Amino acid sequence: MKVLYFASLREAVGMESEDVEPTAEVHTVGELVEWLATRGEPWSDAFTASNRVQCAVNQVMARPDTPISGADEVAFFPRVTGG
Amino acid sequence: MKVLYFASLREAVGMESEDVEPTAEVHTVGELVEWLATRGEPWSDAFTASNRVQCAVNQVMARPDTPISGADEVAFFPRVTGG
Amino acid sequence: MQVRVQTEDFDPGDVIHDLGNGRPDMGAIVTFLGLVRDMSSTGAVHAMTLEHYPGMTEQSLEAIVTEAGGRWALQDVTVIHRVGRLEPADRIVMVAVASAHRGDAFAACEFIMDYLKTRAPFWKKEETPEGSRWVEARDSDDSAAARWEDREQA
Amino acid sequence: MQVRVQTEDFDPGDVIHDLGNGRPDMGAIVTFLGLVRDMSSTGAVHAMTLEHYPGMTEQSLEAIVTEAGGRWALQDVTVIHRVGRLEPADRIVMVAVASAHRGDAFAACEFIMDYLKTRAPFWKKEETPEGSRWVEARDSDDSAAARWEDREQA
Repeated sequence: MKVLYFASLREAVGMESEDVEPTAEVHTVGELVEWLATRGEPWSDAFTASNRVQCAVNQVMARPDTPISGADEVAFFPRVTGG
Repeated sequence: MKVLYFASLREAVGMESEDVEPTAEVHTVGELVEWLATRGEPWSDAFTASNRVQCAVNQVMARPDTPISGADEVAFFPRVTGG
Repeated sequence: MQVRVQTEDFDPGDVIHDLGNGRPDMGAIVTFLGLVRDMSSTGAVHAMTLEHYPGMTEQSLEAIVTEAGGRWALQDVTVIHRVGRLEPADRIVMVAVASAHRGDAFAACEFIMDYLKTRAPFWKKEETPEGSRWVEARDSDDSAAARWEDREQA
Repeated sequence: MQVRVQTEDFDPGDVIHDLGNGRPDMGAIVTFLGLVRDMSSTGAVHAMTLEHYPGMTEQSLEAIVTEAGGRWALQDVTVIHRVGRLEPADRIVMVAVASAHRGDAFAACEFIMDYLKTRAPFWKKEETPEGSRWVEARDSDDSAAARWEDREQA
């Protein structure tokens, strides 16, 4: 599974993307966030609730209960500020 | 007093403007309309209520109770349709 | 602030470019451009002629723009309205509003158009296959303008 | 319908001119143009850099335009958003909407901007005298977008 990071979140984790293989219990965006954070810093800090991290699954805005599968592209980023 | 007519009202009365000297009892737009219509056609027809004629006194939108004086420029026209 | 009533065409790109004279604190420009349609509610339109009330026209447009400036934080406004004979796809009117923020620019631009439609002395006469006829004012334009009265009281 | 994400500048006059490809039944064109301001809520801004999510950006803009087309009777829509480094007074974004009637064009243009501000994956980093900082999302943008949800239910 490919995980992408953008903007301040990209800077916080120090990478644009990574390939990860979460455990079989990881079925949703929310579970993926928890699993990424269990790896410690920088992810544990980047995914604190106060950051209001947003997520897209396969390039569509997602929510914590959005399901994911091993083939997905999952992106995390701060609230958008374009326009 | 100068009276101007525009658009379909101009065509109905057959003139762009006229100089009139209403009687001393004519103090408001509504009274001016009545006085103009007492002269018979074409004014009596042009000022029927169904035409929803609008009025401006000294180039500002007016209502039937707007006061007028001998020095005023009073314009009558149908509802506006610009834009 | 600029109000123009003219027979000549205008360039929307120039209008936008000239707005605010390049001041660097503009964040939002909203424009409305009105065009002659080849159809009206009653059929085909070959052309139209716009009549106006010289003097009052400019005065009423300026009053509308001033009222908009009192309701919202605006940085610049341009209103151009053409008169005379126009054909389908020709430009009739353009309203351009600059503000620091988009909400103000959108509201003011729509407000100016709604008031222009009901308070500025312009009249359209359409040329159709059945002859010429004066365009009837639409009650929906009155309702559009009335919305802003309600908001004022709210 | 056209959606473009690009580093290059664009010409607002050309965007308006190309809209609807000259179809003669367009009555109203509403445009929004967003510019870089030299001030933000926290002070002077020398420049900003816009980051985006290639692929998702275009897809989300197209989805927003499609949703607008389902809510209002639109004849053409163009959305252009720039990315990369921009300076004060530079153009950031333009939304242009053509419709037979002005009410639809105004509503759709504002809707597209409100949704773009909250749903399209762009992020701004400002350069200020105190260094670079990511722009904070504004709750007022969330409220602006939420207005349209309410209208949908109404």
